[in-house]
Amino acid sequence: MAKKTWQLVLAGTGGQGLILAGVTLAKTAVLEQKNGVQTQSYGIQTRGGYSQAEVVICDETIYFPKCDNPDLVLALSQDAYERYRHKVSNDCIILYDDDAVKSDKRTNDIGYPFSARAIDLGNEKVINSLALGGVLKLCPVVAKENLAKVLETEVPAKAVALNLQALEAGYEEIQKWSC
Amino acid sequence: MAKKTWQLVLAGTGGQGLILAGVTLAKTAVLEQKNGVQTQSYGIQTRGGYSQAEVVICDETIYFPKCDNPDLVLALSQDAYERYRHKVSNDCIILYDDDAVKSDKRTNDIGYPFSARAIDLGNEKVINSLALGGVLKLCPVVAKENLAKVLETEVPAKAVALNLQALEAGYEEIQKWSC
Amino acid sequence: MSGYTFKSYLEKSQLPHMWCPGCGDGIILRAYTEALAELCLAPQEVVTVTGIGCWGKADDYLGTHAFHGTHGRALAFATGIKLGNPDLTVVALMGDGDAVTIGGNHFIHAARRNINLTAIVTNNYNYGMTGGQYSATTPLEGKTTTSPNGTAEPGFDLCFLAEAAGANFVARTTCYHAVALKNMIKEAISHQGFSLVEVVSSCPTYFGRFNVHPSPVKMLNWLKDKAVPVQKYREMSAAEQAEHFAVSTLVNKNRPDFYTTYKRINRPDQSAKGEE
Amino acid sequence: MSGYTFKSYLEKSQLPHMWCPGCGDGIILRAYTEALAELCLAPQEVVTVTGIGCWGKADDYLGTHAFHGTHGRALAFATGIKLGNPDLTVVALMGDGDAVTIGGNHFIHAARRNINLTAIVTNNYNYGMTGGQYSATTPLEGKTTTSPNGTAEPGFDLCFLAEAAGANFVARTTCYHAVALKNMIKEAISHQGFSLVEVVSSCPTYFGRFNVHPSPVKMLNWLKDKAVPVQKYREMSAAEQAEHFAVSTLVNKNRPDFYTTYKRINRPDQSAKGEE
Amino acid sequence: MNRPPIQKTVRISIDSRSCKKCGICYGFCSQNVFTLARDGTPEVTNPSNCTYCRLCDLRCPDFAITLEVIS
Amino acid sequence: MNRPPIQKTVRISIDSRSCKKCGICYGFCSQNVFTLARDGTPEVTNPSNCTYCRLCDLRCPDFAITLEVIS
Amino acid sequence: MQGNEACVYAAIDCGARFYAGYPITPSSEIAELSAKYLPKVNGIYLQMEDELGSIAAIIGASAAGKKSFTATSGPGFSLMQENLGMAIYAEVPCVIINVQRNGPSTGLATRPGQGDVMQARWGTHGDHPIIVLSPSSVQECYDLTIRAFNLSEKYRIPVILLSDEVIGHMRESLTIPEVEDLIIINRKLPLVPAQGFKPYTPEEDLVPAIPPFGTGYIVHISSSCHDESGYSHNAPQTADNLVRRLHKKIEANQEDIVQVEWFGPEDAELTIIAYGVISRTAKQVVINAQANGLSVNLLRLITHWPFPDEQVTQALKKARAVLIPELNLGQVVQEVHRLNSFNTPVYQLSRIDGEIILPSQIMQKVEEVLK
Amino acid sequence: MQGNEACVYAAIDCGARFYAGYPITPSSEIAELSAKYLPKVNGIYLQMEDELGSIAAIIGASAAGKKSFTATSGPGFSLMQENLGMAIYAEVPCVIINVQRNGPSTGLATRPGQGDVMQARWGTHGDHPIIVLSPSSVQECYDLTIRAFNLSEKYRIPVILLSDEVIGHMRESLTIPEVEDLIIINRKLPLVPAQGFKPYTPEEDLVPAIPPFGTGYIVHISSSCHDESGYSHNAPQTADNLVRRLHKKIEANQEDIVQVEWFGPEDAELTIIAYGVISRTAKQVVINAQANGLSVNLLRLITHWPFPDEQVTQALKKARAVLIPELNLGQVVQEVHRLNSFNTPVYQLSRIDGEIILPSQIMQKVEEVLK
Ligand SMILES: Cc1ncc(C[n+]2csc(CCOP(=O)(O)OP(=O)(O)O)c2C)c(N)n1
Ligand SMILES: Cc1ncc(C[n+]2csc(CCOP(=O)(O)OP(=O)(O)O)c2C)c(N)n1
Ligand code: SF4
Ligand code: SF4
Ligand code: SF4
Ligand code: SF4
Ligand code: SF4
Ligand code: SF4
Ligand SMILES: [Mg+2]
Ligand SMILES: [Mg+2]
Repeated sequence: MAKKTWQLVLAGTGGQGLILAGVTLAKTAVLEQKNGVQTQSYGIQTRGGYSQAEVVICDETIYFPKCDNPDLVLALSQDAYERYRHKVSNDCIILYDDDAVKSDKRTNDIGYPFSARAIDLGNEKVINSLALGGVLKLCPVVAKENLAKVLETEVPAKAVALNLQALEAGYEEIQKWSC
Repeated sequence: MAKKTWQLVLAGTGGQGLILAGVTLAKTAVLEQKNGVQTQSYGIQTRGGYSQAEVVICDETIYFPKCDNPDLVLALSQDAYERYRHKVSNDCIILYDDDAVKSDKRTNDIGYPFSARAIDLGNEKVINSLALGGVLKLCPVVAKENLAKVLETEVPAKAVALNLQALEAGYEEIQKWSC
Repeated sequence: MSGYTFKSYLEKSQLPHMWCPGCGDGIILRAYTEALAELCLAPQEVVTVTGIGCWGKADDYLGTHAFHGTHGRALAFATGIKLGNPDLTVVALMGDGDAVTIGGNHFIHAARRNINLTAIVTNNYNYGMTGGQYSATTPLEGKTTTSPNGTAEPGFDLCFLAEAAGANFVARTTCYHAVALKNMIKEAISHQGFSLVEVVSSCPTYFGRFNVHPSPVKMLNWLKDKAVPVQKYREMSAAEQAEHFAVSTLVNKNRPDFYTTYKRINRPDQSAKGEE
Repeated sequence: MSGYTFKSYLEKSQLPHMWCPGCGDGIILRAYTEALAELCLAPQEVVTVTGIGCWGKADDYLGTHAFHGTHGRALAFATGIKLGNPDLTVVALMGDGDAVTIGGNHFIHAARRNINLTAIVTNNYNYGMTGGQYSATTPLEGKTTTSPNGTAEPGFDLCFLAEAAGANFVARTTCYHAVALKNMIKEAISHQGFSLVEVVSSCPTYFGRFNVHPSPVKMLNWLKDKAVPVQKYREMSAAEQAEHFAVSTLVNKNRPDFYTTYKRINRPDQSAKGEE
Repeated sequence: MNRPPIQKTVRISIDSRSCKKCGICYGFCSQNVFTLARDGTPEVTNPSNCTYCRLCDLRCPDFAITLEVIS
Repeated sequence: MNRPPIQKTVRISIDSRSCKKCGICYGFCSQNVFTLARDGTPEVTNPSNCTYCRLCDLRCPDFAITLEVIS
Repeated sequence: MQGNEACVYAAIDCGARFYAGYPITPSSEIAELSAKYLPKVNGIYLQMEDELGSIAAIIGASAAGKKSFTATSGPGFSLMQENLGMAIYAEVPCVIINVQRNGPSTGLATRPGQGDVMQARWGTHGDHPIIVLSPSSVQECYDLTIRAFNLSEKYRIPVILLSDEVIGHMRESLTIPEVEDLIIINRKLPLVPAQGFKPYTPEEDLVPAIPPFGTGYIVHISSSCHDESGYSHNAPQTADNLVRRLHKKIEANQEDIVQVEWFGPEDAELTIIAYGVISRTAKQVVINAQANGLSVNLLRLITHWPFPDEQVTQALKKARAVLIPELNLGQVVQEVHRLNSFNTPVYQLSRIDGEIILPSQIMQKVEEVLK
Repeated sequence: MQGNEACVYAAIDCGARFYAGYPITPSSEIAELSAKYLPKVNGIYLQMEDELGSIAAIIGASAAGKKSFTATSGPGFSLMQENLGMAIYAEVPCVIINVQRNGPSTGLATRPGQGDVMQARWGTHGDHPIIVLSPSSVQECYDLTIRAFNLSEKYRIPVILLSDEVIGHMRESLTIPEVEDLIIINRKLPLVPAQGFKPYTPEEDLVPAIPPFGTGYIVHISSSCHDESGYSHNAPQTADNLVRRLHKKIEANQEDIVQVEWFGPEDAELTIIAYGVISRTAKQVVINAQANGLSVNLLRLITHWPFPDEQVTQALKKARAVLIPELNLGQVVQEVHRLNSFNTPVYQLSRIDGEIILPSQIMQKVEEVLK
């Protein structure tokens, strides 16, 4: 891993489980003896409004806990995309939901139909695990196997299988689809 | 009048009308084109507890509004007497109620049976006017006639005559009795 | 007719509102604005006072005058507004937290004082805004985010409380009873003195999810089943009563309101008696 | 017998007290200490919680534990004390201002929550301590230093209010009825859950002087005339009722108190359900 | 509730931008005027059944339903 | 009120340092045990009348009255 | 006339017609006299259930167009803090009179104190500006109450009159100006049409012209972060704009708001900085010092907040030493230190036993310092 | 683990068994987790009707012997001010966690702020001391909650933990010490007999040994001015003794109470003074500056109040300039000015839009200053 500090932003709409996704990432980092800090922003409109998780992962102590220069932004809503579109550097990947976002086609914009694929998988709620798969493919901040382990403890027992499936799907398909 | 600033303390028990007496003095001063400031202290025990009015009268502007060096202290209760006994200068007169106070017989201590005399006059409530008479005799801060005028407006109509009688009595008798 | 419709009182640019799908608040806001329209009140004559909470966001969607105050104080602000200008129609929109938990003191005193205003309390049995904690109306053993095993406190009957405090007009319905609700609000606003409309409401996201069902439709049906007209309620056994609540007008008195009484007692030409 | 007398609970060095001649507070303090003696409670087992007011000074004369808090919050402090150590007997002494004006919210919530403590409210129809202003119990048109022409607000029936809030035990008497008062306090303290004793009391200095008579004896007689047993009260016409108030036990229920319910619902070994 | 006695012709429209798919209109129309799409979106499929009881528009929490009486 | 039925011999004392001369004992003793001095101080003048009803000591706001049953 | 009474006269004279309050020593006379006098001018005295409700009611009445005021003391002032912030944030004018007593908590309820100076500045949560005035005579109780209403209406901000038990209960003579000599400022009204009106649009002076409810303009008043329309708006820029403007409208007008009095010789060796009742002790000391050949003057703070930075800086620059006597353990003295880039010796004299500071106490300190 | 959660773990670990509160964003997790975990250790979670009652209930429970705490945010903290003063004056230990949001008033309820620093010091009326601590990590949420209880019990004073929305909701790893490694201080009990016991008799450390209700000692706790017996006493000397002792017991133990962290090179040209979430931004800047050859260090305030006068003075003395970035319009910066007898240039960086200060923002300022 060339890079020491990873900054990942997972942004979208309340209810998409992005905070959980962030927590899962940070916990996996800790499992790997790294440091992980997860923070979040939310509006007064917790239900259906803008929601965002930020994760910083590093081998060393993390001081600034937020993403001032993210490596990747996951944008599952137009609002999320707009908020970051002009804030991030050109190197930053924006991975967006093709079903919800009209992208400006930046060089590092990567679209994927997360919503549709999640429904396909059988439950729109797995959109977060699906996206996590994609994120991991693009930014190998933690090992997918470790993340899967943590995911198993974070989601309700009956949803584990589907979430793992979604994780794999995201991991596999983003590559297939986008590169 | 040799003295420019008069400081008078009227101290005793709640219900003896000392605040009213103080107000009357201050108002009379204003009537005489002097300056008068009246302040007061009272405990949480408004009824039956310690109560005190302070009056400063001066031809010129009054800055410090309290009596830090009184010319006269009226002490209608033992508590009142004790509070001032050691605080005042030797020149300060302490005019006390012989019925309520055991005096240390300072040079300038003057006793008079205010309580008994007020009951004699027909109403223990006129003790304040009675005392005012005595105060005026000892410290001619305002003219008795002017004070009488103000008193008329300050006490209930039906009590005016008795209060004026008490004022006179105090004025006359303190002299008769004490000098 | 005035030509007002419920839309005359909504601020379209602020919609859609922030309430969850199927939240009772939207239904109640509709009933409130319908009532204003039927009463032919101009938006400029009406001050909507809100507290803080999900229902406390209602002012954000309204085109009447609005006063969005602090949590629990809506009736105290409303009291000042009404006495500041008695010509205004003043309606306070409060959640159960706002009205009778943190705001309980203003609630009982406004009722006692009989200020000529209307309180519309949406009782969703919890604090929706802050994430579904229990409130003073959550029923005993109700599950919330701060009573994972159930509350150890019974909830208020806030209509009874208002009555005991002296309220002039007290009525209750639910957000299921949309038409009755609109009419009740009309009647309350028209009634002189302090009037209260309690709307038992549905929070599918929290109280519903934890205690009944997350489906808005199931929640409304639950409310429908719980609500019985007051006459029928009175005939119920105590055990049955415990499972239900009475709806319709519960108190209807005609005490003169505070301002009227104040003006009668304190005429400007009258010299004050008492302490002189 | 324990050998306690009322004097066992008084702090002699602090007497005589600051109350005016003939003030009802002294009579009520006597009844309270007599009740403690007859209940054989050690002073070390009792916490007397007071607010701020004339009656709020009562702790200054007591030799029980005492907590003299801020104005209006006595029941909130008392709630913490009781839950902090449920073995203590906790009694909150409050004036009408303390209990149901500024403290109204804690009053209704303590009643609802059914904390196992006793509230003794001396209702002298005004704020004695601050010089006789009106309170939330001053009757309509009562003369006070802030209502020289009479109040424009009716007063609470605070027993009814407590009942509506859910109180377990509610009783009322006056300071004229010294023996009944003592017994009522005993019963209230013995009752599990929230118990309220309202003592309609006499403030000859202010309320009495402005509205009835400055004589303590006349004030007590006035109270005697106003007080009628609840059975008789119920048979009165509305007009007669308006001139009287009901005395004796008004509510007597046996809901389990908060602590009991809390412990039943939240067993330490139980894993919390709900939000995980 | 002032349900009009006579059947009317009512034009029923749903503002899809406002609708949050709560299912209330569908759940409570006693005349089965609505059906739900797979994603929960209500559709007006039997408008002629409508009795103009107004419970759907008054109960829609998102002011998404408009009823217009045509005759 | 538990007024004892049989007449008792009661020693009644008034602590003059506590008494605030409110007149309540005098005003309410149904047996005229007390009289008031000119300045309002209550005096026990007919102790033998006392029925030990205890209303004077329980009603005295200043704990100034002590009753002792002798026989 | 008493200081507390003078406040009521002034409020009525400058058009206040609504009082809501909850009695508390030593401010209760303000309630009692309001109850007596307001009905005579068709005003309303409302006794609320507590101080939380009292300040809420005056904010409400003010939003409905009535000049409104309340009076309290420490414990009640503490209870008003949340809604004080609301009035600041939502820009509703009102006047709060705090007749200070000895604290903290219930403390010595009938004795004077000056312990609420910093609370008046910082008592409510979050960043906020405030205006606080401090009278030192009965005349000033009258004059500064008028000024408090004027500043409040002009800048749409609550103004606190920080009186104290001695000043509030002191009686001295008062000259009430003829009504036509009074300068009375009323809040400005919008000049734009009601259509499309946004109540929180600041005008050139940074103060918005918010009309009362019921004048034809729709008015949206809010305790939540709001844009110019008054509706909730959560964008960072909106929050920033709002709170910075609230501060700027006061900062930009320091000169209009800040008032002090200099007393005694211009170039004194020692400057006493004092306020409220203690400034009177200090004046006596200035006089006495002069008689004793000591060079002492007084900078009296009439405006507490915004703090008279300029004038205090001047004092620190000119004097050999500065002495601050206060009825607290040192509140204004800290602000003086903040401004003391000259390292001028600053002395403090505290009294917190419920008694006021005597001329002899200050004099002694003066002699110590100047020796 | 989240910061808010760490607070609950710490409270329970150091023996707290009573929580009373009223939910408010962004502190509600503290309530929710207390409701969940306290019953498991035989503790009680009580949801009160409001914040006035919440703080009253924890004061009551503490007087009855339970270590007690509450959590809130700005609006609720404002409502607690009156009874906060009561706890200070009556010397009842308790811990209040204020998870700061953007204010004033309702403001931006879900966004972080640091606007209550001065309120925490001065929010209640009258002269009073206070202890305030400020965590900057999840670990510190745990550690400082323990410390808050310890200081509260030791000095019998409420201690405020001034957290913020970011720290409260941030998740990072936490090491929970073994129970036997925890240093836990419990209030001392009297060594004298119950007969003639006076609860407010100060011991050598100026702190009285007040036992809980119900231990055989009769205890009289009072919000009014009281002497050592706890009974009301109005003599000036009594008032003076009490309030001065309350201050002295804190002042005399500054060294024990005040905690700071120095970060970065010892003799830097520029010292940043920061706290809470912003101290983390500042640390990043110290690191980045070093990389860029700029000489910057950080003085992090862990104890807010009593203010770290000594350490800040040292910073002002040593550094060429001092920079204070805060999520407010300048609160701590005023205290720094107060201590700046060196006329060291003091720079301020404020952000009040609900977002936190970025490393780049501080860096830019650093470059400006050091250029
Ligand atoms: C003084 C204060 N305490 C707490 C809060 C946090 N708070 C905001 S809304 C709310 C409860 C809302 O419940 P309710 O009034 O029932 O309205 P709902 O959201 O259920 O409609 C709380 C506790 C606050 N804003 N202010
Ligand atoms: C917060 C607060 N507001 C006001 C006061 C002033 N105050 C003290 S006692 C009191 C009223 C007392 O009335 P009540 O409770 O009826 O007791 P009473 O004196 O009549 O026995 C008031 C208003 C206070 N101490 N604290
Ligand atoms: S949380 Fe509950 S009350 Fe709030 S908007 Fe959602 S459903 Fe409605
Ligand atoms: S003022 Fe009234 S209540 Fe207070 S002590 Fe006097 S008589 Fe009793
Ligand atoms: S009721 Fe309204 S929001 Fe709900 S599904 Fe029907 S149209 Fe949509
Ligand atoms: S008006 Fe009534 S019948 Fe017609 S669609 Fe709506 S609910 Fe159905
Ligand atoms: S006990 Fe009864 S009879 Fe005897 S003196 Fe007292 S009041 Fe009279
Ligand atoms: S009742 Fe008590 S205080 Fe009153 S006169 Fe009799 S002995 Fe004295
Ligand atoms: Mg609710
Ligand atoms: Mg009372």
